[in-house]
Amino acid sequence: MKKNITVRYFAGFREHAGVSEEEVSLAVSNAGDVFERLKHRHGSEEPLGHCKVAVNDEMADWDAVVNDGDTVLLFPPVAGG
Amino acid sequence: MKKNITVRYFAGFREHAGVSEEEVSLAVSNAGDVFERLKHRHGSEEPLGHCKVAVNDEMADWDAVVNDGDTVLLFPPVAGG
Amino acid sequence: MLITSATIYPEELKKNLIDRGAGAYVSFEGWIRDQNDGQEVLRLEYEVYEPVAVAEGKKVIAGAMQKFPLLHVNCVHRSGLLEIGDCAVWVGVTSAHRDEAFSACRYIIDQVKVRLPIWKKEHYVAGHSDWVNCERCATHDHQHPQASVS
Amino acid sequence: MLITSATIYPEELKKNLIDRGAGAYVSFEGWIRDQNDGQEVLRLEYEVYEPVAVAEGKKVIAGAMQKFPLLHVNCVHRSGLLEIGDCAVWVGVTSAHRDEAFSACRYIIDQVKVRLPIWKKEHYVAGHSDWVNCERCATHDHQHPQASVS
Repeated sequence: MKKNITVRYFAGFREHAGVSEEEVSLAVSNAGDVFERLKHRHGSEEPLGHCKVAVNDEMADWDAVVNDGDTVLLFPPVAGG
Repeated sequence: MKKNITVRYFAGFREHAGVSEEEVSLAVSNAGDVFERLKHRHGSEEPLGHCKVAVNDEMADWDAVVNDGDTVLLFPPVAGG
Repeated sequence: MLITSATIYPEELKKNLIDRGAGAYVSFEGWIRDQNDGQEVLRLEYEVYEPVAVAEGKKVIAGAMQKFPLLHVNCVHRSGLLEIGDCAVWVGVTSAHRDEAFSACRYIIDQVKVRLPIWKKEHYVAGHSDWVNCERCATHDHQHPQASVS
Repeated sequence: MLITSATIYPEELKKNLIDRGAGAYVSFEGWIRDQNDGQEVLRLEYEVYEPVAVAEGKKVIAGAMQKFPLLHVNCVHRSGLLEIGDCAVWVGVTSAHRDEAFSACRYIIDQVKVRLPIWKKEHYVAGHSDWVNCERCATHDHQHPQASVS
């Protein structure tokens, strides 16, 4: 069953996707699935472990369940400071 | 053979001696001897290792030779910062 | 925890950490260097996702307050375009003794660098630019395929 | 290395450590606390033997520059009477990366505290005063015997 998800891309991911946010309809169960299914959008060849994800503005693990209507934020490797 | 030595006292040592500097004539060979011979002046019951000494404005070990005409600075345990 | 696009003034920020019981103040400032990984840097661009960066930063600070006996802590991180020499991040800590102030200040900047959703793009003197830490996720000649997701 | 009886202004001192290659600035400030060892402190008096304190301080800084890849370092220590909240000592370090800046700043303040001929006398709210670190060398009821050395 497909879920309607809002995906937000940041930094290099956004530049690759050419948009900062889009609505997608995907048959996924968790955040990691979203990342994998949208590789052609964010363009990342980084392993999942180097990247981070937030669901509805809360930092999450890659195996966090994604529900219909959720917003998934895909974060490339961070580099603050 | 006695040596003429200028001794300078600091902090608690000075307060105990009641003077910051005095000339003494002592039969001593090294800085540690000066410290021991002047216990009634600086009043310290601290072990030598807790205190420090300088000879002619150079930090020195307690076994540093003291010569006639030298100035010996007796430092109580330091507490900078 | 504060994210700001305005200049950071550590001396002003320090005032909020003052405490009669404080014997130690340790601060860290991250400045924009003129080079990185052998390349000459012209300027830097910080992208920050503020809602999560602030929330995570607050968690980092709360964690530090739990780990160490501190009096006051704060952290400010810049967003936007920064020039060489600009202060990108400031961490300030006060405590009774210096040991915990050093440990906590170090802990906070280390955590901030790996946990907050902040990215920096280095613009090089040679003309190109790169997202730091992300060699394999931002290609220079990337294309922008139209969304064809289903 | 500087010994001064005037107020320390870290923000001014920091300016001398600026460097285009600096990515990290770590500073330590020692502030006068309102208590020590369970006693309420009113104010503090620093006695410094300046010629040796400056010489030793310079050796500490030179040692730090040798141990760590630093860009700039400085240390200023107060002498004289200080009130609660006053800055008694400042150490500032810049380097390319933060690891060496933290390590060096810590190293310098640790060394300064044990190597420089500096003493502090705490004046307590209760009325008495004590040289810190020196329980057995400064008695409150000390007498001043006349010199009778031979």
